[in-house]
Amino acid sequence: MDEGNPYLPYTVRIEETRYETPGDRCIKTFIVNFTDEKVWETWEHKPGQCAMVGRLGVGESMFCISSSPTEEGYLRFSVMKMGKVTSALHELDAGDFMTVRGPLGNWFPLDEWEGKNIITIGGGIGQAPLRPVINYIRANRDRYGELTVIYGSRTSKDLCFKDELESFMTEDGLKCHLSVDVEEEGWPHFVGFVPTLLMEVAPSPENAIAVTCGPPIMIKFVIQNLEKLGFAPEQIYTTLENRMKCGIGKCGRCNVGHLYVCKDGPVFSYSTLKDIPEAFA
Amino acid sequence: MGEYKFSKENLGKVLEALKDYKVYAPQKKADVVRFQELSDPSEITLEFTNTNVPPKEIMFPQTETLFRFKVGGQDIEPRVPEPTDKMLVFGLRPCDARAYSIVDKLWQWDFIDPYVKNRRESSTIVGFACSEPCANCFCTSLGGGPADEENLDAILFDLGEVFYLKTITEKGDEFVQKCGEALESAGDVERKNAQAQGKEAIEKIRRSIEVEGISEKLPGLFNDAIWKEFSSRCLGCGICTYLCPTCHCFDIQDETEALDGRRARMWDTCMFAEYTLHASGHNPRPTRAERTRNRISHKYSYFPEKFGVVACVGCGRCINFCPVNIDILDILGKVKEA
Amino acid sequence: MVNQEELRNKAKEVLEREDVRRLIGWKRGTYGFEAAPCVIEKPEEAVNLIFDPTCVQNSASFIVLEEKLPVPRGQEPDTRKIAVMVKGCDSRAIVQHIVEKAYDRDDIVILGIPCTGVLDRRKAEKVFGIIEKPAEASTEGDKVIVKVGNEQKEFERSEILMDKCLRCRHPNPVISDILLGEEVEKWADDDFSDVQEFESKSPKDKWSFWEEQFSKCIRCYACRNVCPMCYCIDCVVTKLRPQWTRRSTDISENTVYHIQRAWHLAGRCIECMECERVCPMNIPIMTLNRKMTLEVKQMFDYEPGLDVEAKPLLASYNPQDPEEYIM
Amino acid sequence: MSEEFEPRVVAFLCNWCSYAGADLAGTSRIHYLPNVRIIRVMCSGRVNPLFLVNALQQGADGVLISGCHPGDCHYLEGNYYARRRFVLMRKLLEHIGVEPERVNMSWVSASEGAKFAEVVEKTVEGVKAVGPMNQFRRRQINW
Repeated sequence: MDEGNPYLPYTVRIEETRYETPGDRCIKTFIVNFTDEKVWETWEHKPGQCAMVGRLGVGESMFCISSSPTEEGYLRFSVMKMGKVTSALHELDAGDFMTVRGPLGNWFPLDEWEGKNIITIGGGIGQAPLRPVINYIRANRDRYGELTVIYGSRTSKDLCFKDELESFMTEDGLKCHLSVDVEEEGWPHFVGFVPTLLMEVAPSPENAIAVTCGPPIMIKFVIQNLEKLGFAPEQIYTTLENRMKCGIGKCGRCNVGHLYVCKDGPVFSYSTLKDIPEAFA
Repeated sequence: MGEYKFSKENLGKVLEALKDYKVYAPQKKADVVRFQELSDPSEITLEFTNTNVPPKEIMFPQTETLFRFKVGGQDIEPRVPEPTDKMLVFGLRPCDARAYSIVDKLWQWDFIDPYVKNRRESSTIVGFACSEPCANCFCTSLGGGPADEENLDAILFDLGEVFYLKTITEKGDEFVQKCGEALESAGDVERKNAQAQGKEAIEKIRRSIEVEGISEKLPGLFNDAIWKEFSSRCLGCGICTYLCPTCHCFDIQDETEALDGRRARMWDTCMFAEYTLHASGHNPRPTRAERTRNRISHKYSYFPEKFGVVACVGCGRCINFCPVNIDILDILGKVKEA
Repeated sequence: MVNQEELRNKAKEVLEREDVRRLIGWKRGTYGFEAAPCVIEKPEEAVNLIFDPTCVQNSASFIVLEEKLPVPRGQEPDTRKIAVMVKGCDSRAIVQHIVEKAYDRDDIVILGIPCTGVLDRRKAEKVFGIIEKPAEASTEGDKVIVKVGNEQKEFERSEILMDKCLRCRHPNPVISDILLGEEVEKWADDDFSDVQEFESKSPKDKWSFWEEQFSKCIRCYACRNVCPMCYCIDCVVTKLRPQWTRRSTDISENTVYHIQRAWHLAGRCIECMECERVCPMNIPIMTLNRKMTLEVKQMFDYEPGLDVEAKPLLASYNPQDPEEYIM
Repeated sequence: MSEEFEPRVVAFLCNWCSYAGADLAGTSRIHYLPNVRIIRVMCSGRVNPLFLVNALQQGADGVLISGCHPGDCHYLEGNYYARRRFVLMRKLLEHIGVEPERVNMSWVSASEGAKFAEVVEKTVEGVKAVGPMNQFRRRQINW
């Protein structure tokens, strides 16, 4: 993003792409690097921040940066094929160019969370904003307590970042719980919805922070269950998303109540959101 | 601060002398009064209560190119207006001038919008006091007034035979220097007449609302029945928002024409379903009730909470132009009662 | 003109019926020369209803404007009827809706009101200016009486009524379940002389007229939204994939928008003139529709919104249709 | 501008008759004007009149729809519907100030290669006479 003009994007070259999930609404991960390496000198993003990713001639949309700042030399975006822009992005492959405008929005206050146990609860593509949190903690293992990853999707095919999840299973200092919505052959883990899995795992609210992201209905029940487990609203964090055009708090559409998701968010503490009825509309 | 006057016949001469400026003035074309660049001084009209389209379109045009590119290429050519262009907005109503300063708070919130900022900074604003406010004006309720000087560099009064011109800022004085010989200095008579006219105009304003308390009350009415009541006759068109001087929402779209491409922004409105529609088909504001609520809440609750000022100047356009009589004062009255 | 007491009583009666869920009518506006359309659900709200020449809006638009959200699981959809008060032109919209199967005849209860013409806000404001109190109006023979506060003025029809009324061919509802008031005699006719006069211009003159008009358009889509016949859920002008019209406002896109709008109303427009009334930029939109109406009448002898058994014009054909332009 | 104006005409040809007719014109070595750009559609009834408007917007100086003769439609009645739509759209464009010569329709069967060449010639001549399309063509003002 240009210093004086927040509407001008950087150009990035796609270095690698991979499909996370199959189907009509498949998820494709793009690993990209700035064509102008100098951008890295000023670029600084934190876990949870977003960027407008686009293609010239089509448009741009807001995506969370799914790589942690500790993964250096590239940015990662995971995009589900859905509308006009995402379909156009899915046509691109290694060697093609995209535009990136960011980093935008706020981030997870990981510095404040030092010394605490972190629980991430994700569903489907909702794991994307949680990935940088997990990887940031893994890279700074000694600064945080226990890390619990709870993640589920409709079927095992719909799980994102499968390669990493596998290694999580055996990693020290990290507990990983997976689930699928319906029974399937050869699935060794939990069967059921993510909020149910959360109750099964029943993490202790003592000195803990819970971060959740997923479909709105899942977030709703996860928060209910977290409260049942004794988590205070200040201990619960989530990210929101809405249609966005500018990403810098001008175009107006992404507001929930008086908060702009693009600027005041996307990361919100439940203590903020619980007074805003529009947040979970 | 200086005081001047010039006879009505000399309006053309004054405008003629302003060659250094790019002059924007109200013009009546095909039955519509709106601000446009003035190429011929005789085309100006000062016979209007309020322009059909608010002068926000000078600073924030309905369609504006952000940058250009070549199809298939990656080079971006920004299209930011030069800040050195001298712009003169002539004949702006005080309510619309207030709207400029209100929306500026948003344009300069953290990220500065260079497109609007450059135009705002290079413009001199000559206001035009209202002598005959329209039946639906309520600017006095929002802290403005028919001869309010906020955000103006100079203000013009129509005193029948002559125009009385008062400068307010240095920019205004600079403007007066350029007006040429038609300008004479004004005396006590004109000043008194102008003051009297301003006072009279305030008395002519017939509608009002006590704004106090609305901002605090709105969040509590989130699920109230009034939104459904008003929206049941709402058409969901963009009149109230496109013609509002403080509405600032926009859409960004890419367009290509053969090998040329541009990213442009254009006015958008919270009253359209597409405004918040997600690509998945989910819409957080699925019906006009939610959209009406958002329009009112944004003006009277969200915006004040963020920027400390109500995003409404009481120009009355949304009331005058609404085809189904959705009257913002009626809504606010119900909000207060609820 | 219909007795207001009778109107309210009948409306109340209809709303009390178990099979009616809401009623669309008019109530006094907050200011000016136009009433406010209203949608009421409780019988006691019927006391606010009115009908007089200020009731300009097409009530049939509000039948199709109703938003239907998905019914939550375990709940039954509300299939009760909508009652609607209609003038002559409004009733034609309902007929056309039924022709197009927008809803069934059984889904609505029509309270027809014979109409003696409605006020043109623009004409009235030229006389009175914008007024802060709601005006009242009535007709007596050839005269229209407008009451603004304590002031009362008498007008000739052509001075104060909307142009559509001055050429109204159907002042009485063409379809109704309950008729309120006495049928009125038709007192005007339409010879389309304005359209024909425009037709005699050269293409260059025609374009320079429309170029000026279309370049004013701010694309608020009020003309589309108010139109009783524009009720597509996904409108071609706002679709992104494929994007037929761009959102940017310039003469090209504005013209194409207006072509699309007029084209999609060819053989469907019921001449209520709402599009032109609502336009904040005073574009004579109705002229386009009238051109299409005239052509449809001349070429296909078809008039929409009169017969519920008719077939939609463009969904039918006649092997003997005119062919003179085809090579 | 000493160069002669060479109009661009976009033609929507039905797959079963007119496209085959154009093909026949080619294989029979009947010369037809190169100003025409052909878009094949399955039936003239598939041509949404907005296609014509869009073509004119994007730089065509004239448009042509061509389908099977009445009664010969592969889909029995597609061309009858097309005919109604076409005449109305032509009238509407005419009303707005687009010269009617720009908007054309013809019936060309699979055996009428010569007729196709003739239709193209007539269309191009007509468009040539009224000059380039300047009304609502997309222009890059202020880009």
